[in-house]
Amino acid sequence: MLTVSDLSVTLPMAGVPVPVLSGVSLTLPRGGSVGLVGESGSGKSMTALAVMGLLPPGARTGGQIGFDGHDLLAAPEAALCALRGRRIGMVFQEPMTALDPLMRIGAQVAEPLRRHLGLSRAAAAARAAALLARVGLAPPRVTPDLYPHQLSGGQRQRVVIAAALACGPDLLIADEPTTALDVTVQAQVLDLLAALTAEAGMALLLITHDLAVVSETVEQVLVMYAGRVVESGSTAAVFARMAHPYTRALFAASPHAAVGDPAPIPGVMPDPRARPPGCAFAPRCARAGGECTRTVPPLLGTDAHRVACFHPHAAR
Amino acid sequence: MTGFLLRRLLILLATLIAASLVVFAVLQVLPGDPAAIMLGTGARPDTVAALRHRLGLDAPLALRYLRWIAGLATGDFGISYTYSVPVRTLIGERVLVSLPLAVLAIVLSTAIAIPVGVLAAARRGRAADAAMMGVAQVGVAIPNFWLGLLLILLFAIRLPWLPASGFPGWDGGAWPALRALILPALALGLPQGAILARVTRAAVIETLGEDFVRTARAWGLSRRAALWRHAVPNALVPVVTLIGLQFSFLLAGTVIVENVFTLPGLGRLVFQAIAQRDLIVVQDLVVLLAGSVIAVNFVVDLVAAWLDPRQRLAA
Amino acid sequence: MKRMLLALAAGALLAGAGAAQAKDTLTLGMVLEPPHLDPTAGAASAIREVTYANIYEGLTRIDRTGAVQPALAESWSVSPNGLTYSFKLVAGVKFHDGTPFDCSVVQFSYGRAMAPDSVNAQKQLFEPIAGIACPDRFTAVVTLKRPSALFLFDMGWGDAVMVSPKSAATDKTNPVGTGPFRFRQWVHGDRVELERNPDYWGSQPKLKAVTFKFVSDPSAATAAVLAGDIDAFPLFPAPEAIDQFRADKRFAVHVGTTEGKTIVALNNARKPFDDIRVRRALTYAIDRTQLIEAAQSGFGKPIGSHYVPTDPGYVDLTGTYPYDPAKAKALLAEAGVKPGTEITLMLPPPPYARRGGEVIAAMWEQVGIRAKLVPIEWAQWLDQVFKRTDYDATIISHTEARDLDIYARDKYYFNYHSDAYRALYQTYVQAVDPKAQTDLIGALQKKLAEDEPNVFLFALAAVGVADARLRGLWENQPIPANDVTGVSWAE
Amino acid sequence: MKGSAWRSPSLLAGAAITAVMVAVALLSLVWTPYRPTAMDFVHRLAPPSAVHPLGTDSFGRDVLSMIMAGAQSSLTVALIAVAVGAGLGIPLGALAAARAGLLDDLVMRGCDLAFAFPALLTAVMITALAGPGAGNAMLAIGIFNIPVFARVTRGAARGVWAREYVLAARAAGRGDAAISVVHVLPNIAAVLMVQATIQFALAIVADAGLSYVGLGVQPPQPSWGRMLNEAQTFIWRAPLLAIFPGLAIMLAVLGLNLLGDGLQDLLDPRLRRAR
Amino acid sequence: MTETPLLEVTGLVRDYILIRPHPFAAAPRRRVLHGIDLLVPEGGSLGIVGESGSGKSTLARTVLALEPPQGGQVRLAGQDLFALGRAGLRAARRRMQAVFQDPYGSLDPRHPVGRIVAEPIVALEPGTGAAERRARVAAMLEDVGLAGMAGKYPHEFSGGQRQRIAIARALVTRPALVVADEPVSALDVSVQAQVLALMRELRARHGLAWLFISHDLGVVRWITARVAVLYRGRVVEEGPTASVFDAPRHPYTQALLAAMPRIGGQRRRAAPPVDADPPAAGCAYAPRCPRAIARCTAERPVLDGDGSHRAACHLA
Repeated sequence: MLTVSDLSVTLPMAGVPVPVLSGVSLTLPRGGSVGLVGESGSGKSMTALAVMGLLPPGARTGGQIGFDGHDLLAAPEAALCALRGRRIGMVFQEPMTALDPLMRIGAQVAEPLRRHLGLSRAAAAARAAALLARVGLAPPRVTPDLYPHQLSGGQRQRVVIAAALACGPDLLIADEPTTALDVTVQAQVLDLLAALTAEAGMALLLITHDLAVVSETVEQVLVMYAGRVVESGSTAAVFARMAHPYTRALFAASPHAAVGDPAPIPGVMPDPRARPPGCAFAPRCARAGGECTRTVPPLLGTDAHRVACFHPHAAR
Repeated sequence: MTGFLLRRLLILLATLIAASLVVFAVLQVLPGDPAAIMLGTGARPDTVAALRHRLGLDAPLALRYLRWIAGLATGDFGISYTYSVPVRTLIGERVLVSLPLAVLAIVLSTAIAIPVGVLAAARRGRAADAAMMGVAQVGVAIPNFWLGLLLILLFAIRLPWLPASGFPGWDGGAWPALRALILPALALGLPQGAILARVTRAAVIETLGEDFVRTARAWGLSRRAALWRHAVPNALVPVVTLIGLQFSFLLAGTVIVENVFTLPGLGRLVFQAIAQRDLIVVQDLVVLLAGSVIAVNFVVDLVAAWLDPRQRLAA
Repeated sequence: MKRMLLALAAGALLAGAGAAQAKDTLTLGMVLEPPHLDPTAGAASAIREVTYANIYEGLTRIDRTGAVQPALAESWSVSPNGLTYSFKLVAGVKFHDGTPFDCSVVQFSYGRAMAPDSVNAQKQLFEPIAGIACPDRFTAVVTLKRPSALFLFDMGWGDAVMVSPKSAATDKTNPVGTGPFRFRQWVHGDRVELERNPDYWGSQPKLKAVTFKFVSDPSAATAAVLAGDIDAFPLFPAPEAIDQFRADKRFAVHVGTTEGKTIVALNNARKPFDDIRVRRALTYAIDRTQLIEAAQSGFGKPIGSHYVPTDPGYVDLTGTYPYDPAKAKALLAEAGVKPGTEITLMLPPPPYARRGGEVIAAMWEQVGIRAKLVPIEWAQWLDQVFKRTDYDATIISHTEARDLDIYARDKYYFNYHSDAYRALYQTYVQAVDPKAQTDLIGALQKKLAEDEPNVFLFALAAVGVADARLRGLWENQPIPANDVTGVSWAE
Repeated sequence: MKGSAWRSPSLLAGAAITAVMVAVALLSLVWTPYRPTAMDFVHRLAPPSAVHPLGTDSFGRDVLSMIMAGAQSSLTVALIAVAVGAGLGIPLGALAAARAGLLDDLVMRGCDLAFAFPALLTAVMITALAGPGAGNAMLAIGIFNIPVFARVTRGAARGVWAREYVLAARAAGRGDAAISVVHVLPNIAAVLMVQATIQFALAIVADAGLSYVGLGVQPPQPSWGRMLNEAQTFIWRAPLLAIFPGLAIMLAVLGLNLLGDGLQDLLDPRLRRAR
Repeated sequence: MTETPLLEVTGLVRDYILIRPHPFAAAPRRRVLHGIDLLVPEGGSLGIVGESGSGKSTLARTVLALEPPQGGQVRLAGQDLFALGRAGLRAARRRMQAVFQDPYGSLDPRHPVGRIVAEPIVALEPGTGAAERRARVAAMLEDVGLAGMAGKYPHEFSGGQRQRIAIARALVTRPALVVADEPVSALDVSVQAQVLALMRELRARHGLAWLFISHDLGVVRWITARVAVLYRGRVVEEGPTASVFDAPRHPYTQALLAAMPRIGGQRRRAAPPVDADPPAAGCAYAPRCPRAIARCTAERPVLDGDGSHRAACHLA
């Protein structure tokens, strides 16, 4: 249903175009789920914004984003508006700022309903109340006429989810939906997302920096580093092998890894304005050889598991 | 909300009292004896003393202050030293010039500034934005009294369409009176409007960058719909607050512009009263003007609270 | 499209200007608004400019030439010793409030002005009065303590008008007199409206109503007259705009005289003004013609003493100290005043002072005197200069008529003390013979010119602009007044 | 970021205009085409010509020379007024920010009170009280600048006080005064500089306004506001007299505003203009 | 444990004063810390874990004597910090330093690194000469792996490097205790591990004691010997880290651990969201607790258990 092929994005920084995404491809079948994992600057959020057609002004794109036969990159703005909120829903990272502070939450959930489904005010309000109840925001504690600032972060994120799911989209993009939340709330929200997508047969594109979150939630995973996909495949396959040194290092550094002390990755992610010519991870990689610093390794393998590395790890 | 109102009202009252004290204290230091001024050059000391007594100017300071405040509280503003009429009457007459002028100027500046600011923000970085903001930048730099002079030159002298100065009064019908207020209102309103347009633009640009606008776009709202439904209402909160703050500038501007156009408004009354040492009128007027600034900002706070639920409930 | 809109807008705007009709009303412009409308309780000229002869009348009145005429006293006789004045009062006169006018009103009005708690600004006018008797209802006999040459003139002043005992207390806001016009309304800050008094005892005025409109701003005054909002502006504040009216057939320009003796008043008690050489030098340094040109657009007549050319007994003394910077410098050097000496020149608000001050400062600078200009509001002027005599020099126009007495007072803000002048003035006041009076007036002027206590500059001109069809306006201002009883519109 | 190229011209133009104004003001101290106070009764109200590039006024004074001298007095008054406002307002605001609570309340209520009085009215009262003149105009405008600076300083300083590096400095044992000087003021200097530029521009307008009503710099010292006032009476005969001084005011203010905008974008694009 | 502990917190109570609802009301207070007792021995380490709103940052600030408590004591090496005069407090601060969360906000952007690191010396050891100061700063920077960077400004560093600078600043007066408030929360996983490794190394090298505050259980687990779990201003469980993590006794701790995402593992389903106020008496966690009994809402449990591992739960 969603096919991203060879997507590239450049953004102007201080007037100079800087590549933030290169050659990103992914396929998401109807009802499937894909996780994008990476640290800040890896380009995972930019991928989501490209799919939504909400890239910052001045962004230039290459490649294709196919959604149900439309090329989203070539689609006119009006067509994108008709898709957004109707067939593609999106949930953002910061629940504290993602809602209009001047609008009642019921009205905000009702807004996509009125816009896309042409519901009357009353009908939209009723639907919104039902949606809010579905995400666990039911009276008497939470009523649709509350304002966002009267809710906690977790509650707000549930409002955002209710609005994103209001029109029953085919695809939900969740960009770090739980990062700003407490652990217990995080778990609730992830459970809710999983339940809702399963219920409606919705496809999920989940973006996160947390390996643990993807490993629990999605079927497919893409590990991104410095604007490129370095490893992809089914969650089980990727976690079983962790072929790319970066994936493995990320795992070793994670505080949620099941065992062992944290193993730091030396160095920092390269500045997008000055990326090394070869593999972007090479400067931090213990296995890097001469070709790594000269040539960008291609993403090779089968649909079940691909890796972009000249010296991949064997199975764990 | 009631707590919010009550607190704001108390602050308002305290500020008013403080303002009246400041005004009274300052005016006691002003040189010039109203009685001597009323009587002129030929007056003899005993005559002046007689008048001073009649005006109650020989009473102790504290007593005079209390008398004055008690009067204000009961709507008795005292009797003008120079005109010998109740100050309330005097102010009542002048308010009919100044208030319409101020309202006209605010309406004018807001009506121009908000659309221009929003439009410029929506097209930021493009030629239309640059043109509008260029004009606004110049508008901000033009002092209102000079703009008044230029308007007189253009629309009263070169093209004799509108009166250069003076005010026919409302008795002769609304139109002649309004005609006399058009140029002064332009002189007052345009520079204010330029400032407001710039602030509106900045506020809208800021809200356009907020997450919730992106959220709204993700719901399928077009750029335009997200602008008007989400960015503009949120930008209005600081803009409304600014309109309140500008009111004080506007009143000060009224004082000077009324002089340019010789309108018989409160501004000219202030000047006249200061010149004639009509202390009671000065006292009343300054407290009235300061009071109206305080009151307007109170109202603006309420409007902002009405616009923004956070302010309503947090307070 | 845009052009059409503009044209429409212009049409709409112009439609506001009404069409002319046969007029029996007059709108008269004045610079200053009166503080109130009781001429017996305030010094402001503006009070008289509205009320004199229009609302209020006295026993005598002063006409457009400055001569004394009968008013509420239809005739009078003076005892040979000059101490007893018998006035025959007009019978059947009623105040606007219905109170009949008779001798008791004379007693009331003068008594009120003379009382200890009186707030009459010209109390000294009544000072010679010893008593007022009423032998019958329409005869008033006033006895004086000593002869007063100006008594009949003085009783023609606005301060000596008759007020109704019933309404005297409220005259400030609701003036009640015996005159041909009565008060209708006062829009403060804008205008005072009078209407014809149908019960007037004398001949009815031609005008049905008069509006006095107050416009202090010179450019606003110009605009208002040009627009026809004001029919006549007798003391027009913008002499610089006069050329424009002269060129326009719709308007008539009158240049008359006033009693305004414009002077640089010097504080004779302060150094260096106590030195007659300095006072003379300061006079030599001023080119009166250029001053009048630059400050008053050429309107005004030079004077050489505290007396205006239009008053009886005037002597031209303008040649006493002709413009001579060299001589001024020499005199200053002689008096030991060093070049660069700074003196403070206080400037009250009228243009003659503010603009004149700048010109005088420029002229004095040529002879090495640096004038520090201090603009000052009337209130402060009265307090600081007039009352407390705390000043070096100031520019001021004395508009009181024939006020040579101020130089003979014990305490006056010039601090001029000359026993010779006082003696001369006493002789003048007590002189009864008109010829002797005239001679003495000349002598007083000469004495002042010789001592030059102040720098005498020029007589203010009464520059008036009026609709060319207006008849009967006063051209001169012998006293501050806008007597419109004789005004009419030409057909 | 797009727009940085389009932003810099405002900084350049602002700096250029302001530099020219300052240069003219300084030049007028040593040279003007004519003595600005010299009257020439023969050539009154002369139109612009080679001899008098901007013509002469009603006393025959050279308008160009007067405008040059006016620049000097206008800039001086504005500079000192802003210095007075900043000199008293910044410490007050910094103190209020450092010591939240009663002191903060007092300072801010005081500011509210001051803001209740229309600035020009305050200035009129002060000059009427103390007598017209440049010194009192500076004082009057300066007094109104105090609460402006106090408020802006407090607002910005409160932002800095909430930063973790202040917390770190406190944990490192720094006292309030030291933190104010070492951390807070340097970090709000940009905001204050921008505000000072804006206030400078406002002070020029205020000075012109006061002069226009006769309460500013006194004659014979030329000032732009008084030139406009005098021109108004001659507006029928010599309308140009009402143009040039106004243009001078507008240019000066425009230059400073552009400079302020440019500085603001340069120093912190996210700063909001406080007016 | 007969010797005086390095840090001893007893009965610490902290109230925030809120805005009056109307001008004549008494200002309402919200109790953020309800009597906290903590001990950190010389060279020991204690982790404080809690979700947002649990009062952990307030605890840090109060322990650092940046905010006065309404009740209770903070003793550093036996000295009550709030009973000390200015000079005494200054002396005490040399033994206790802090590291804060935000690597971008905790360094003054206008100061070069050398000046930032020297600040505690300048403030606390005013007698120190410039040369000695420079030498100590240089040594400290070398310690954290930033040798020779004293002249650079904070914006020239990455997030992880900045946090190293903050650590250098904290250690430059050779304190006995470092209070670290969420020191790695804002960092990317790979960098987080670097900083944590550095902290462990420095702790060993300098014999430091740490009070380590974090919302992230995984992080605390690596760095501290003991851990205290904070819930709504109260310590609900306290004990050796391994013991608390492996055998949590309080239901809240159990829920926290269950909610933690695990790579490869399967997360336990989160408890359904509960939006209820805690009871006035009784356990604050009772409304959310799946095992709550009647006693839980009536009687407040006290911290109890065997000597080293205690929990505040009636059911523990």
